[in-house]
Amino acid sequence: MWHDAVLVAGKDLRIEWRSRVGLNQVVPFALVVLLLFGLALGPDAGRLRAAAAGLFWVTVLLACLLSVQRSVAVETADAGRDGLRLSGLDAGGIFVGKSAALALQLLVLEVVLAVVAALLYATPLSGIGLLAATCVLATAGLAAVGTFYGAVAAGTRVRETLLPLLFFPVVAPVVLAATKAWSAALSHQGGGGLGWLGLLAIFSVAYVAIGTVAFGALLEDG
Amino acid sequence: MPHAVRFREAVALAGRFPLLSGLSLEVAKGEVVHLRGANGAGKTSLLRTCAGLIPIAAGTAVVLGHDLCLDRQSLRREVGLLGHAGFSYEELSVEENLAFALRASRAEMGRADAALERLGLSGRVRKTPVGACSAGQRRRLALAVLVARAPRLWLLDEPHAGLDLEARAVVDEVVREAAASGGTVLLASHELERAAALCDRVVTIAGGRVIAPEPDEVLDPPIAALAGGEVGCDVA
Amino acid sequence: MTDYAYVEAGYVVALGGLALYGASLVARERAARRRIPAVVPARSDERGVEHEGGAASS
Amino acid sequence: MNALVPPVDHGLLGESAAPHAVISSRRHRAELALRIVGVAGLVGVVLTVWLGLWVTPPDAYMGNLVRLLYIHPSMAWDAFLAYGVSFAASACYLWPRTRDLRFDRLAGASAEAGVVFTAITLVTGSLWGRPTWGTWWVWDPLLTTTALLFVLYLGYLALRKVPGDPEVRAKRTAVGALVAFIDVPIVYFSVTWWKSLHQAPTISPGKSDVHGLMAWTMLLSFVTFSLVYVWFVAHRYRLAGLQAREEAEGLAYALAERRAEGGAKAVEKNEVLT
Repeated sequence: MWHDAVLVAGKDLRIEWRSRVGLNQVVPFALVVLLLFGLALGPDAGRLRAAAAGLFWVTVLLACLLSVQRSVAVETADAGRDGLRLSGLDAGGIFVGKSAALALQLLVLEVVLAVVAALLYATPLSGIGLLAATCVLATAGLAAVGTFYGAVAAGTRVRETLLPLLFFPVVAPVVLAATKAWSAALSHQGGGGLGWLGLLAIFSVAYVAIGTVAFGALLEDG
Repeated sequence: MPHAVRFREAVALAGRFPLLSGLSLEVAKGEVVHLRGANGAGKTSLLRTCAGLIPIAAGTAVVLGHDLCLDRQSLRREVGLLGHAGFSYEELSVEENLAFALRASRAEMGRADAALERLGLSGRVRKTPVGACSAGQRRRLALAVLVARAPRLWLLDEPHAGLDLEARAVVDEVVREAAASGGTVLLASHELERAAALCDRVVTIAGGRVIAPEPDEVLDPPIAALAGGEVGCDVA
Repeated sequence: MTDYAYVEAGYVVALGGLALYGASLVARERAARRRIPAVVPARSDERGVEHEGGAASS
Repeated sequence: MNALVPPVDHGLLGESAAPHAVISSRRHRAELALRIVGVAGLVGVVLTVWLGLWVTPPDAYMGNLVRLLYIHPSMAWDAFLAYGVSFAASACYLWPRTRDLRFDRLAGASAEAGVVFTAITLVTGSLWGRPTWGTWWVWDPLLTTTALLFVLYLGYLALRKVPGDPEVRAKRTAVGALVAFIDVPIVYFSVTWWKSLHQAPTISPGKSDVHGLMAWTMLLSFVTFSLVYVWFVAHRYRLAGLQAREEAEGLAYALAERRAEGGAKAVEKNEVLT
């Protein structure tokens, strides 16, 4: 399984490196969203600062949806998912590999967004350790659920519309917990964020485990 | 003699449409079988079912000892399907695609260079992203993957389509070699003369079933007559 | 008295919602039964089921 | 053309192949039981409304608003019951030994009823909240969880409507149900915790001491609406069975037609290769 996971992750990352869809499309999209939130909430610096953590994570969530769709599109471009299914790759390995590649791309995106959000919303990034840990755990969960539902929706003809409907409600706790942890870190109350990190860890572990086990059923017949 | 493929009244569905409508077929190990039939007869569906891509809704189907109703996963590394699509990633180069396919199916990397060489993909093309390759080159790549993997069961869906004369000759050569080394080949083709020269037996499919499985049909006069006028049928 | 309006609204929504869903089920079931004989000739047990399907709208 | 159509086995898609007489008598008994459930549910609803709106006294603290106690909690209970049943049925479908499309239909039927009950729970809860808390909505853990549950299962129902091979669809939706259900405790836990950091928990209705008749009415409402739930699920399940049969019958004919297509062409061999 690990052999296959590394293989698939390497393949996805290489494709991203060549095509730069994430860099040229997803990142700019996320920046636009950050700007729009600023416009929607007005020029009041205090209000923006108070909402910064939440706005950041909602932006990440939206960008994550695009990345998931791209990750699905890579596999469905030529021949549906027949290529993956024919490849003889272990389903759990495919799941772990694609999730890992997606998570890595999201992490890069989050670093860029965090810097821009800090500037736009006048929120100095304090408690870097907690911020980073939150990003890692939350992203693992987002990537796992995203890859999973990406595969659920991929077999259907309505995947663009179905995916967000399935994906967003499930990751609601991630947005909640990550926002709380970030708020705690940004307001110099790092201790309050540790519990939320635990919740994120539970979520991520649960969904990575389910995905690894159940992905075969989706790939086989989805 | 053990069978490489044994279908009994197999039904396969695409939604509500029956792709296979009770197909029975036995192919011995080492046999080279020519599948023929009109467009939409079920040739491609049969090949895809053998590759474990389409589930069996009724009847039985056993391929290389794997019951398709129970387990299609472990079959995948033993069969090779050359389909209409190439199963390749546009952003990756020809050799990267080949390497990925070989690693995925746990095949040896040793034969990769020889396979590329053989299919005329060894020069500049080797480093070209598949997105920039012509349809014929993609087809060659797909065949190169199969050659390098050397599966036990070859499922070739119109292997000559879209290829130039030189590559067609390579296809023929590959089929003969596969048979010589004990492989089983199912070859769906509209090029009757070419296929007749390669295959031991003809199986005719229509309406999702085998309608003429008898070996003596091979040189049935009307079909032999038709074969002469069939050259332009290729979807080049 | 205004409290009572909320209570009444609650009862109307709850019972109305259930009634609507129940009615839709019965209607959908009848439509499905009408379609099936068109696909295939009625079977021996078809009559009995049809009769109950209509009565079950309690 | 029809002369060429061979008889096709109707058991193709897992429809029971038992003799007609057995099916008939079993079906009749089930039918009778279902009708009893329906009638009992209807009587129960009438009784609950009568007791709830006219007979029971107003509460000392909540006044007449307490009458919502006889519908709102039982709706919420039914919603959770429905999702639980849906989850159990999905798990049964995924478990290879109990794999049966009937479990898939049950999962779908129960989830649909669950969504109906959840919607009613949300609206009645909101109607209760307005006079009690002065607002239509509070970010109360239970309310928030219920709302998320509602959208979660709307997604599940949307997934069920995606066309496809019945087995493929069943497996896909069963896995989806599993993933959605695991989310429920995580959502509840996170939302509870989130609220506890913000403000004191909201007043929970029903804290006041409950009159004997009120307790009995509430109990009645739970039984009644559970019966209604059973009636819904049974009918929805039967409808799903009918739809599956319709699909299977259509399939039998498609199969016959497909075969005939081969048969007809085999006669005129010259056409085979064109």
